[in-house]
Amino acid sequence: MTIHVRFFASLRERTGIDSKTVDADGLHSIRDLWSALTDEPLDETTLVAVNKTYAGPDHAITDGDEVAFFPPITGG
Amino acid sequence: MTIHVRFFASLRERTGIDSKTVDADGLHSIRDLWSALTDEPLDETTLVAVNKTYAGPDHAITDGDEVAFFPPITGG
Amino acid sequence: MSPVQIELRDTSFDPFQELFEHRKTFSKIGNHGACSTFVGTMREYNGGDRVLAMQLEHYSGMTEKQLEEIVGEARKTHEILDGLLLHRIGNVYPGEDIVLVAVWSTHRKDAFAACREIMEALKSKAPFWKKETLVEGDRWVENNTPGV
Amino acid sequence: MSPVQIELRDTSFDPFQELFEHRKTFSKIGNHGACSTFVGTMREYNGGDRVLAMQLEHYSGMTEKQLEEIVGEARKTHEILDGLLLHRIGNVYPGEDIVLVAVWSTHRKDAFAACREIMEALKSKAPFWKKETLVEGDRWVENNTPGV
Repeated sequence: MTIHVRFFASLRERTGIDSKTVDADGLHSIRDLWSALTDEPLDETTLVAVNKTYAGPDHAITDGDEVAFFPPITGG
Repeated sequence: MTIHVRFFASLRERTGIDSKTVDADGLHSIRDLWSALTDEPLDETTLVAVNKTYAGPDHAITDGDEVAFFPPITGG
Repeated sequence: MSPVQIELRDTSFDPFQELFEHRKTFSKIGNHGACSTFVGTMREYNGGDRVLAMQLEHYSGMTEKQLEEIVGEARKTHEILDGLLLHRIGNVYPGEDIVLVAVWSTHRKDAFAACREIMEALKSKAPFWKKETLVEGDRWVENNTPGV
Repeated sequence: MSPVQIELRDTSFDPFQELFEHRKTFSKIGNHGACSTFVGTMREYNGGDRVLAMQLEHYSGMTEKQLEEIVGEARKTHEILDGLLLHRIGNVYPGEDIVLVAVWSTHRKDAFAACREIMEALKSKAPFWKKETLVEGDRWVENNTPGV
């Protein structure tokens, strides 16, 4: 199973990752994916989008998903 | 005592009075002034201004006042 | 002195051109983070009837005074850095703009609230009266549509 | 189809000129009785610090999708006859406009409420991130000021 992962803004700078394709065999949820990428806990202020739609940390990931992690938004 | 009376919009058309200078000796309140001008009762939707400031029907009138009567406003 | 420019206009105006020009007069723009505006435009139909034209009557002197007071009231609870308030008087035709309220503040909360409050107060306190010309004759508009 | 034109812009724009031009495209104006707009502009100071410039990052594809959904959500409860929603991306400088939201409705209640709701939803749901350039370096903006 392949997942395309993206990080934005301060999270991109902190993780040093802009985008990355992850072999996610054995991973089930967003939370699993996060843990496979970093040792940091998944902060509850961190926002998650799966295929450009907001999702929670227990959302199941499926092959080909684009999963994005980002900090609280500050537009407008 | 002289009062300058003005009527606006539908009230002006109904009374046929645009403006009028009234000898108001013996009149005390807006209500008295209204009764001296017309047989109609002073409708509670009718707005009153004394010297361009809103006033109630029991407001006392004094020499030289400009008193205006008008219907509910419909600007904007 | 009030930071809001208030004017009654007896000819048609374009609110967005007015705002574009008005903003050029700002001597300082560093704090103007938010601008909320409202434009009211004459519709072709009212209560199902075609309206050909409208006469906007006002009470010269009192209308201006009330508008100043309405803005002063809004300034008691909201920061207003700058503003523009235009209102038509005289003959107005469908598609023409009747009123423009614009408020600039540091943050959007003040701008939104002040613009809205000024508009609602104007609708209930500033002496203007609309008389519509219909196909079959004239009629006074008796009530405003509710704003809230 | 949504009656609201949504665009991300990587160069500066004048909101009032945009509104002036946008309104010219209306094929029918008879019902457009009310227009509520909001303009957000970059300030020179934030939290007491002088800000020299700002980078506006977004999530291409998702940002546009969220803006469409926000407008769709507002249309569920408010009549929107027409609208314009512009948001800057890239490098922005003090005094430049960041966001424009404009809603046209028959009556002011819908226009005011829809404009406000779209603006608040944009602030919490549309993926944009601001990074400020201060005199002593860069910092990510961590929170928006409250709107209500």
